[in-house]
Amino acid sequence: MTPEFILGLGLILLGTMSVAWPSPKDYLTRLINLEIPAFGLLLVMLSFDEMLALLTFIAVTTVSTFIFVRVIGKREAIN
Amino acid sequence: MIGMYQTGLIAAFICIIIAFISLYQETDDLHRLILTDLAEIMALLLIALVATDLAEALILPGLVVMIAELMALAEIYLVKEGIQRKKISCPLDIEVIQTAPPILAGILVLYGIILSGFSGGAVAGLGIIFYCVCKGSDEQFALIETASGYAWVAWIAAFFIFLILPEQWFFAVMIAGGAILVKVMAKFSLIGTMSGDPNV
Amino acid sequence: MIESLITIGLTLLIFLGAAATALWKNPFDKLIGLSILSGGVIPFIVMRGYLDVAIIVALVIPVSTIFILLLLGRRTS
Amino acid sequence: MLEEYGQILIATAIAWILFVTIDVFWRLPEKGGVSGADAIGSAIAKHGGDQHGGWMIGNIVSSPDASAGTLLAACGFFVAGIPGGIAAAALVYAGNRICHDSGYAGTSGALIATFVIAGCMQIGFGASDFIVGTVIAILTIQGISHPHASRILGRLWRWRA
Amino acid sequence: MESLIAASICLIIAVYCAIRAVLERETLLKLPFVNVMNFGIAGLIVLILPHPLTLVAAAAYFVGSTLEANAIASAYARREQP
Repeated sequence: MTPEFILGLGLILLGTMSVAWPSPKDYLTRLINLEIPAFGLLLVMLSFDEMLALLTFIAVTTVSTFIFVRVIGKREAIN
Repeated sequence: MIGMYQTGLIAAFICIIIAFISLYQETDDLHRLILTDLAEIMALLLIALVATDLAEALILPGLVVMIAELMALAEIYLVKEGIQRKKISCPLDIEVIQTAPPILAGILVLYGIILSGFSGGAVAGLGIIFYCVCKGSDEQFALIETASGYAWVAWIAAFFIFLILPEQWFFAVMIAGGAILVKVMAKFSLIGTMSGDPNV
Repeated sequence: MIESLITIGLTLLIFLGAAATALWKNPFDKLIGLSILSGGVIPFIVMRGYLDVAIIVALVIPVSTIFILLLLGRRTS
Repeated sequence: MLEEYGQILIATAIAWILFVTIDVFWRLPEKGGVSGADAIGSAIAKHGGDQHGGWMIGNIVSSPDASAGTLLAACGFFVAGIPGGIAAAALVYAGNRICHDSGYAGTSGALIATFVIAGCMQIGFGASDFIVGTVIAILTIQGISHPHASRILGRLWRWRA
Repeated sequence: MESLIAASICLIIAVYCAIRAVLERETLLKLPFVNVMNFGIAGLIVLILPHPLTLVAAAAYFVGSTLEANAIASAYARREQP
């Protein structure tokens, strides 16, 4: 029970709730809130010393953020 | 006394239930796509709770499947809505976007080459995406595809070295790691060049 | 004793950033909340001794922020 | 123990004088360097502060300047002695190039701070005192009250110009 | 031990400025408080693990967060005025 593990689980719980029911319900709010459970998973991986997985996870999360940005940009260009 | 694994499992199940309730209530397709990414994070959490080297070996294929699935679903969504050829312009003209990309992308690519393998390819590819997005996309698909093809040949050659000359294993590992690096980097940089242009 | 004080302070920082990110409504404010959150996370990586990972994480987080700002600049102008 | 806190206070004063002098010497309060710094200066001026001091606060926020140079030089001195200070100057120059700045203030601040800290080490100060001192000094400029701090900086700028 | 006292002073300043940044109303005036928090965290990183590579980590964190603040401020200044 390291402090990183408990903190990570708390962040994942809080982030899941804030992604599931965002306050202004649009795409951008959900996209920014999605970073909170990503940080929580980072802390959980850190508490188990899975470093290679952590590096790859950070890079892949940023790439997926860019994919969402592209899709949302094309979606909002028609309105 | 509840152990670490049980605590994590309980929290993960609570999160999975919340995610699927909100996925069930949602009707808009793009919102569903974002919630799919949340479900992916929950799946990775379940794998990470195993907490050995096995978990690390299982997370890397999970990440590959995650990014491939996300790209495919995004393309399907764009085709279904009929907005695939929509041109998005990028009028964000802050000063930082002119000066940051060369140095930052250089550091990321250098670190990725030192790291090698799939992780290094992801980090270096992220650097190339950042450079291409901020500088505008130059169409160099032929060059990228050629590099990817040679990387594939090098990978196959490394496996032949493994089979035929097993005492040269270190050389073969180096070739295979470099080839995977180039392949992942090429695939990721294709994402960066397809941001604005209508004919991808 | 002082080590546990540092852990408590970083915990406070992380939950302040997470709550601010989840509750504020303006997108720029939410990005500032993410900045506070990452400031709490990186010392944990350093305390475990993984300095190279900390360098890369600290350099990748602004890239993610700039990607989101690309969308914000496009939307509001 | 009391002597320790006295050392931290003296280090705070030295760091404050050092980086404010270098920043004012390199004309940071003259104008906002990037548009973000300009906007921060205008916002501070609208809330009852001074325009030139607001621009200097904006420049400190949006690019590593002499205060960051002082902090990183103290850090480099703490881990590796004088070569650490030189390496910190190089890192600050790279950071300045990233953030669209010319980089005179940060680099010269780091180099001068390295030699000042090396001199103060001879009379009994520690490098960790200077790290804490720089953090407290930057707190007094942009962490307590923006209007008062910008008025003090604006008075210094008018005295120099 | 001595450096841990200094580290806790840095951390207390960082937490204080984070609280001030959360309580501040206007977006542009939050950024100086966040900047003080970055100074405190960079000092804390060096003080809790003295090693030559730590200097690079602290510089990377500081430059990265400064870049982030610069981008946010510039994009906020260029947005459409309501």
